Amino acid sequence: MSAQARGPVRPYGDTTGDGMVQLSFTLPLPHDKVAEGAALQLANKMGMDPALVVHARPIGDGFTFFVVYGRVNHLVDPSTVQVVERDYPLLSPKEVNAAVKTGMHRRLVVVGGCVGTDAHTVGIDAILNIKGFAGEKGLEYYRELKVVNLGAQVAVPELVNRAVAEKADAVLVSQVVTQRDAHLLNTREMSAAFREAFDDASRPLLVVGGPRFDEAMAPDLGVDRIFTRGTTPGEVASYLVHRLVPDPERKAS
Amino acid sequence: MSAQARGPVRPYGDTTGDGMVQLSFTLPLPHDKVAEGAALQLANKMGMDPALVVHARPIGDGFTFFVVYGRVNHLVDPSTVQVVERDYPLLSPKEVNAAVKTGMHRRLVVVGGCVGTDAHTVGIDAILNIKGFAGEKGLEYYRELKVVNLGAQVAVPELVNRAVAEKADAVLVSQVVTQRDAHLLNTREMSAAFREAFDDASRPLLVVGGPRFDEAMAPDLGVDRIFTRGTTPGEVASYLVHRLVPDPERKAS
Amino acid sequence: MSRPQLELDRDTVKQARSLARKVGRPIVRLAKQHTTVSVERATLRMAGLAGADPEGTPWVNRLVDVVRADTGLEQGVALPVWDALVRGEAEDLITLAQKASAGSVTMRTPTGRDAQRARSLAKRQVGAGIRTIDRRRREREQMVRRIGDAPRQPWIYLIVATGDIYEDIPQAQAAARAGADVIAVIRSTGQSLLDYVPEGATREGFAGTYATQENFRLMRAALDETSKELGRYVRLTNYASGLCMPEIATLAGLERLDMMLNDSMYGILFRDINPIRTFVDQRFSRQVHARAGIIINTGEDNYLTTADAVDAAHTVTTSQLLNEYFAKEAGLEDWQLGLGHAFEIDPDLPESFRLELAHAMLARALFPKAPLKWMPPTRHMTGDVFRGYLLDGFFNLAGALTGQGILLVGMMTEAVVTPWLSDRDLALQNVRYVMNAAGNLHEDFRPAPDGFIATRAARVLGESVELMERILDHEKGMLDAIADGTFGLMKRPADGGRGLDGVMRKAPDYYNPASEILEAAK
Amino acid sequence: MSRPQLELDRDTVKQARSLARKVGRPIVRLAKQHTTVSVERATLRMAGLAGADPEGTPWVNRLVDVVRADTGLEQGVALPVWDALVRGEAEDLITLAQKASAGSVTMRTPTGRDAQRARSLAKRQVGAGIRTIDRRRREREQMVRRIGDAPRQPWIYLIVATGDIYEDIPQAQAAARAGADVIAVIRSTGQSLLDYVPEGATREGFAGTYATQENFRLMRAALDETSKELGRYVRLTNYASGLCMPEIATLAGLERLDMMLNDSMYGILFRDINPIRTFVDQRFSRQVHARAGIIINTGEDNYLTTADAVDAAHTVTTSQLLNEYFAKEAGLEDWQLGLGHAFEIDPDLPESFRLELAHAMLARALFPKAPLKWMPPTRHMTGDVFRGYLLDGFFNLAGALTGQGILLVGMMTEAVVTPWLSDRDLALQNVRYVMNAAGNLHEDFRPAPDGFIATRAARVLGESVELMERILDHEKGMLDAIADGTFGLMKRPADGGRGLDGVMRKAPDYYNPASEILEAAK
Ligand code: B12
Ligand code: B12
Ligand SMILES: Cc1ncc(COP(=O)(O)O)c(C=O)c1O
Ligand SMILES: Cc1ncc(COP(=O)(O)O)c(C=O)c1O
Repeated sequence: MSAQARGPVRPYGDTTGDGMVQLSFTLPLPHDKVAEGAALQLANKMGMDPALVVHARPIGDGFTFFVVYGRVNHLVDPSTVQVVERDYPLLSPKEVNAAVKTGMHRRLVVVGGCVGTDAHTVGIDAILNIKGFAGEKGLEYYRELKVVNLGAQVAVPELVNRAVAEKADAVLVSQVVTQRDAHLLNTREMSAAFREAFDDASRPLLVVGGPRFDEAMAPDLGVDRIFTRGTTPGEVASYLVHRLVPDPERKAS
Repeated sequence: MSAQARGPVRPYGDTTGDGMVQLSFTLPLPHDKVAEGAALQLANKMGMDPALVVHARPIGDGFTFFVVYGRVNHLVDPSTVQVVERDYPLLSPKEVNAAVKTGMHRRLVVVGGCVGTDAHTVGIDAILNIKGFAGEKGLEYYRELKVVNLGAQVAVPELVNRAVAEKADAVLVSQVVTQRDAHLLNTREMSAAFREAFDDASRPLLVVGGPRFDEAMAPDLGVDRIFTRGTTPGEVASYLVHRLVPDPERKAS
Repeated sequence: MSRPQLELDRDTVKQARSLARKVGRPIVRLAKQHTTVSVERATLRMAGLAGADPEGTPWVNRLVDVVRADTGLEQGVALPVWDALVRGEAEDLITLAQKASAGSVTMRTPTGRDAQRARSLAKRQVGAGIRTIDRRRREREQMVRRIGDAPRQPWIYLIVATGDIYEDIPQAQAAARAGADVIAVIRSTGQSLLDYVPEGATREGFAGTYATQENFRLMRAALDETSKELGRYVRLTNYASGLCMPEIATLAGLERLDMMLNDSMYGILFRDINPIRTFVDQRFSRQVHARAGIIINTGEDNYLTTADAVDAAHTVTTSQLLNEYFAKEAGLEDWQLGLGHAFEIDPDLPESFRLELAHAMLARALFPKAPLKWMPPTRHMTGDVFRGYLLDGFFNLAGALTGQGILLVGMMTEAVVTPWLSDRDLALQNVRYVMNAAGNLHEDFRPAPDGFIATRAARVLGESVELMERILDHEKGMLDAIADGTFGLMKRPADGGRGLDGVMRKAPDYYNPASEILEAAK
Repeated sequence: MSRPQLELDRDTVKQARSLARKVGRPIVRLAKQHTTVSVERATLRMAGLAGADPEGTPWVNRLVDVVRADTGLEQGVALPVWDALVRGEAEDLITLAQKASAGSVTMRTPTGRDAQRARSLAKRQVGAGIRTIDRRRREREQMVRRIGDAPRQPWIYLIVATGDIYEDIPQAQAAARAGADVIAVIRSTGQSLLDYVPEGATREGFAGTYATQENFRLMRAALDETSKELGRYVRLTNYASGLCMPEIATLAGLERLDMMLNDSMYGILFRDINPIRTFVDQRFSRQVHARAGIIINTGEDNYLTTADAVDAAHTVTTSQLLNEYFAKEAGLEDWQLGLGHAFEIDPDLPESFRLELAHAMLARALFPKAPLKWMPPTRHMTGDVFRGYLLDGFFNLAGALTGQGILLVGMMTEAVVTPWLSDRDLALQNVRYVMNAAGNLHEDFRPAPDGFIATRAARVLGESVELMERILDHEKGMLDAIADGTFGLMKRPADGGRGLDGVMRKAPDYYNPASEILEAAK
C-alpha cells in the first residue's frame, strides 16, 4: 500500500495492484448453476478474472441476486481524466457584490426553479435561499443579486416568460429526479426553449444542477454550466460573476 | 418484469433489460475530481455506461472508496454457460451401502484431510464426520465406507503415505484459505504427488472441495472432481459410488 | 410482557388536544363553506361516470366544465346535471357528457319541483355508487376474515415505483411473497398537479406510476390472487393527494384500496396547492375514506426532509394533532389514523438513535389507538449503500422497540434510484432479521421516567403546545401560520398556490348528494 | 448512569470458581513438572541469543538441539550452555551456538562448583533480558501517560492480514487514524505449527504475516509514530500461540507488544498440538506476559466456530473460568485478562440478539474487573455483505449495551476475503455510528431479574457448573475431558498431537533462571 503518483493505477483491495472490486446485480433467471454461470459470465465480460460468485439468492421464482468479488484487469489512467475544474476565482459575498456594482452598475438578475414535474426544491433552495448550504448563505443574501425563485414544477414556457419579464441575466434550474433520464429530457427541453426565444447575444446564462448530473455534459445539454453534488452558493455566485460581469482585467468570456 | 426464457439476458434493476448493477472499489488516489473521473473511467472500462459515482469517501490520504451505479451493456447468454451438472444419480445411504457391498465385496476406503497449512476442518468434517451437514449424516455413518480423517494441516507426503497404507480408493482434500491462491497451489502440489506415487490405474480418486473453488478447474488442477459451497455428504458418497463401484447396468467410467 | 409506555403529563396532553381543536375548527368551517371542481367531479364518479374523450380528458372534467360555463358551480354539478337527465337530454351520464361537450346540451339550474326531481334522481344514482363502496368495504372485511390478516405488527409496507403498471404488478407480488403486508404504488412525479385523473392502464410514469382507476383495479386483482396464495390479505396503498384528492379517494373506495396517503397540509406545503382548495378536497376525501374503511397515512415525515428533525420535531407532533382533529371531524376512527413520523435525525448527531426513540415513543403515547406510520431515513441516506443498510436496520429496531403499527421499509439505495427488485428483497431481509432477533427487546427496554428519552419527549410536546398557541395568536390562525412558513419552512399564502380557480363558495341552494349521504352517516 | 448488571446467584458463582480451581490445579502441577524445547529456547532468547543460520534456522534452535543431543534437556539448557561459556568455549552465546552447531563444542551437564558458576552467569544474562522487558513495560506506561490512552471503552480492535509487513504497516496506520485503538497483525496460516520462530522482516505470509521479532519491531515503531501523531497510544497485538508460544511471548515482551492472543486450549483443540506441550508452554508464556504488563486475549470465540453458540455457550463460560484460573496462577492480574467470547448465534434463530445479550452479560457479571474481548460474527457471515454489515452493527450494539472492554471490529467480507482497506474503513464507520448514536442506550436497557435474558444467563452458568463437575468425574479430569471432545467438539488425547517430542520431564537438577526469576516475582 502507498498512494501512487498519477500514473495508471488499479483498484486496491489489500495489496497494491491487486485490482479487487465488489459487484452486485440481479439476473432475470431462476437460481441454479446455470444462473451462477451466467453471473460469472457477466463478471468476466466486465473484465473480472478471476471472479467469484460469493452470494446468490433467489428473488421470487424468476430472479436471482448475486454478489461477486474478483480482480479487474483494467488499468485506469488518471492523467487521461477530463474533469471540469473550477476555472474561475472563488469570491466572497463582499467581492461578488463589489464586482457586480462596479462592473454592471445594476443588480444582476437570477431566475431559478425546478422545471418539469420535479418538485425537489431543497437543492435549488440551498443555492438561492438566504438559509443557504454548508454554512454559506444563499444568493438571496447577496445585496447586488436579484433572485426570483419560482419553486417547484415550473413549466418551461412559464420559466422563459419570467426570464423575459425579469430581464434575467442567468437562469438556474434544478433537476433531481433522474428516473428514465427525466433530468436530461427536461434540461434539453429547457435549453431549446431559451435558444428559440433568445438570440445568442441576449440569451441569459443557462445553469442547471442536481445530484446525478455529469458536469461534462453541459455542451451536449445546451447549457452553459452544470453543478452537481455538494455545490455551494458561493461557487455559483463566483461563477456568475466570472461569466456575466465585464472586468477591466479580464475580457468577459 | 417476468423471468426470461434461457435467451440472452441483461441485469435487472427495476425494469426488464435496464442492465443496472452496483459496483464498489477503492482506488489508490487521494479524493478529488480526478479520482472521481478515474472511478468513472474504470466503470466505463467495465462496460458501465452511463455510470454514476454515487459515493466517494477518502481513506487515509492516499486512497478513495467509491460506490458506482449504472447500466452495463453486456448481454449474458445462459445457453453458452458451461456448468458441472451432477452427472450421477443421488443415492441414499442404504443404496450406497448396497452398491458398495454388491459391487466391491469390501468396504470402500476414503482418506481425507486439509493439506498444507490450512486448518479449516469444519468443511471436511461436515462431509466425513457422522454429524454431517444440512441434515445429512457424514460418510463415517455409511457402514460400507471406511473413513480415515487426518484432520488439519496434513503435509502432502504424509497424505500420500497414509493413502498407500490404507489402500485408499479415494482421497478427499479440503482447502478453505484462498489468499494468494493458496488453495490452488496446495491442490496442484497434492495431485502432482499422487500422480508421481501411483500409476493411473492404481491412483486413488482425487477429490477436493472448498467454498471458493471453481468446479470447472478439476482437469487443470489434476483432480477428478471439485465440490464447492453447500456440498452435502450424500452428493459425495453418490459420486464415489458412481466413479468407483463397478455396476452391471453401467460400465464403470 | 407489554411495551414500555411514556408517562405524559395528562394536562399537557388535554391542553394539546383542545388547542388542536381551536386551531382546526375555523378550517373546517371554511371547508364546509366551499366546494371544488374535484369534489364535483368525484360526485359524478360516484354516480358511475367514467372514461375519457379521445384526447384523454375524462368525461367528468368535460361535463363539469360545461356546467361551470353554463351555470357556474356554486350550486354544485348535481342539480344541473340530473336536471338535464330528467329533462331527457340524454339517457345516461356518459351520453350527457358527450352531448354536452359537443355543445348540443345547455345546462340550467333547476328550481322548485324540477330541482326536487333532479335531487332525488341524483341521490339515487350517487347513492348506488356509495353502496358499491360499502360493498367493497364488506368484501375487504370478509377476505381478511377468510384469508387471514397480516401476522403481526408492525405491518411491513413496501413501495413499488417502476412507472409501468405491468412491471409494478409482478414486483408487488414478489414483494408480498417476500413478506410485505402492504404495497404502495408510488405516483408519477407530475400527477399531483394534474387537474384530472388519467384513464386506463399506464406504462410511462416518471419515478412512479399514474394513479388511475384501471391501474388500481389491476393491482388490487393481482394482490387478491397473491393474498389467497399466501393466506394473508395483502393491503394496497396509493395517494389521495394533489389536485384530484376527492376523485382519487372515490376511486380508491370503488376499487377496494386499503390505505391512502392523505395529509391535511402536504399538498399545500410540498406541491404549492392552494390551502383552501386543499382543505375542502381534504374533508370530502376523508369522508369517503371513513365510509370506505380505508386507513389514511398522513405525511408528517415530509416536513423532516426540508426542516431539521430535531428542531422541527414539535411541528410533526402539531401536524399529527391537527390531522387527528380533521380526520375525526370527517368521521374517521382511531384505527384508521396512520399518523406519520420518521427516522430523519442526522445520524452523526450524538444520541441520534435515542432521540429517535424519544420522538417515536411520544407519538405512540399521544395516539395509543392509532396505527402509527413509521417512515425510514431518507435525507441523510447517501450513496454509501452499506451505511444506508445499517441505518435502516436501526430504523427497524426503533420501530420494534416503540411499537409502530405500519413500518415503511427503508431502501439502501434511497439516495440513488427508485427501489430495485433486489433493494426490496434486501430491505425485507433486514426487517426480518431485526424483528426475529430483537423484536422482543422492548421487554428489556425501560427508559427512566426522568431519563434522557422521557425528558426529550416531554420537551417536544411542550414545544408543540407553544406552537399551537402561537398559531392562535395569528389573526387568521392556521392560514396565516401556513403563510409564514411555520410548517416545513414553506411559506404558502391562502390566496396563492395552484387550483385556487377550482374553488367555489357554495351558494345557499348548493346541493351535493354525496356530501348529504356522507354527512348523514356520521 | 451505570450499566445494567445481572444479579448472578452468589453461591453458584463461588461454586463455579472453586470447581475451576479443582479442574485446573492438576494441570498446573503437570506444567511445573515439565519443560519444553520452546521454553528452553525462550530462556536463551531472554539472554539475548537471536538471529539464524544461513538456512534460516534460529540459533536458539541449533543450540538447544545440540544440548539435547549431548546431554538431553531434562536439566534445562541453562546449565550446559553457560557451563560451556564459563569453560571459555566461546565468548558469547551466538559464537557458542555457531561453534556448537558446527560440532566444535560438546556440551556437558556441570555439577558442583561448575554448576554453581554456570547458574550464576546464566542468571545474570537472563536477568538482563528480563530487565529489558521491565523497561519496555515502563516505557508503555509512560507513553500512555504522556501521549494519552484510548478515549473510551470498548477499545476498537482491528486486524491487518496482508501477509506482507510492508503492506501491513501503512494499513495499520490508516486503521489507527480511522479510529482503531488496537491493531492485531494476524499470523500466516502455517506459523503455529512451526517449531521455530522465523527471522527478519517478511513479505510472503498466507492470510497473515509471520510473527518475527523484526516484524514486531517494525510495526511497533510505526504505531509509536502514529500514536504521537494521534495523541493516543495505539496498542499492538499478536499471537502467543502454537508451538513457539514461550518464545513469541518473550519477543512480545522485548518489543513492547501490548496484547497477545494466548489461550489455554486453543492450540490443543484447533492446531492439534499436544496438550501437555501446550500447558507447559502456556504457563511459561503467561508468566512472561504478567511480567511484561501484556493483556492476554483468550480464544473462547473459536469454540463457537465449530460448536453451536447456544448449545455450547456453557463451554465458553467454563473455558473463561479455567483461563482465569491459569492466568492468575501464572501471575496475571484482572486487568490483563481479555477473556474471549463471541456473537456467533445463528441470526435466523428467534431471539438470537437477546440470547447474545444474555451471554455477553453473563461474562460481564462473572468477570467484572476483566476487559472482556468481544468477537464479531464469523461463521454465520455469508457472501451477502449487506446482511453482514447489518449483523456487525448489531454486534456493535450488543457490545455497547453490555459494556465490553475490547471490541474486535467485524468485517462485512468475513466470508469472502481477509479484510480489505475499505472493509476496515466501513467497519469503523459502523462502530462509530452505533457508539455515537446508541452508545448510551444501556441507560434504558433494564433486563428484568426474572426475564428472558437473566433466565438464560443463569441457565448457562448452571450448565457450566455441571460440565466442570462432569470433568472432575473423569479419571484424569481435564486431560480426559479434552480427549473425549468436551471442548469445541474436538477429541485430543494427552499422548497425541504435535510437539509431544519437545516435552521433557524435568530432572531433579533442572535449572531455568527465567522461571526462577519469574516465579520469585509472584
Ligand atoms: C427530500 C426528498 C423529497 C421531498 C422533497 C421536498 C422538497 N421540497 O424538495 C419530498 C418528500 C416531497 C419528495 C417527494 C418525492 N420524491 Co424525493 N427525495 C428526497 C430526498 C430524500 C432528498 C433530496 C434532497 O433534498 N437532497 C438535499 C439537497 C441539498 O441535495 P441536492 O438536491 O443534490 O442539491 C445539491 C446539489 O445537487 C446542487 N444542486 C441541486 N440543484 C441545483 C440547481 C442549481 C442551479 C445549482 C447551481 C445547484 C444545484 O446543489 C445542492 C446543494 O449542494 C431524496 C433521496 C436522497 N437522500 O437524496 C429523495 C429522491 C430524490 N426522491 C425521489 C422520488 C422518486 C420522489 C417522488 C417522485 C416519489 C413519489 N413518486 O412520490 C416524490 C415526488 C416529488 C416530485 N414530484 O418530484 C427519488 C428520485 C429517484 C430518481 N433518481 O429518479 C429519490 C432519489 C429517492 C428515491 N431513491 O426514490 N422527495
Ligand atoms: C470457522 C473458521 C475458522 C476456525 C476454523 C475451525 C476449524 N476447525 O475448522 C478458526 C477460528 C480456527 C479459524 C482460523 C483461521 N482462519 Co478462519 N474462518 C472460519 C470461518 C468463520 C468459517 C469457515 C467454516 O467453518 N465454514 C463452514 C463450512 C461447513 O463450510 P465450507 O468450509 O465451505 O465447507 C463446505 C463446502 O465448501 C464443501 N467442502 C469444503 N471442504 C471440502 C472438502 C471436500 C473433499 C468436499 C467434497 C467438500 C468440501 O462442503 C462443506 C459443506 O458444504 C471463515 C469465514 C466464513 N464465514 O466463511 C473463516 C475464514 C475461512 N478464515 C480465514 C482465515 C484467514 C483464518 C486464519 C488463517 C486467520 C489467522 N491468520 O489467524 C486462521 C488460521 C487457520 C488456518 N491455519 O488455516 C479466512 C480465509 C480468507 C481466505 N479466503 O483466504 C476466512 C474466510 C475469514 C476471513 N475473511 O478472513 N477460522
Ligand atoms: C401525503 C402525501 N401525499 C402525496 C405524496 C406523494 O407526492 P405526490 O403528491 O407528488 O404524488 C406524499 C409523498 O410521500 C405524501 O406523503
Ligand atoms: C488464541 C488464539 N491463538 C491463535 C490464533 C490464530 O491461529 P494460529 O495459531 O494459526 O495463528 C487464534 C485465532 O483466532 C486464537 O484465538
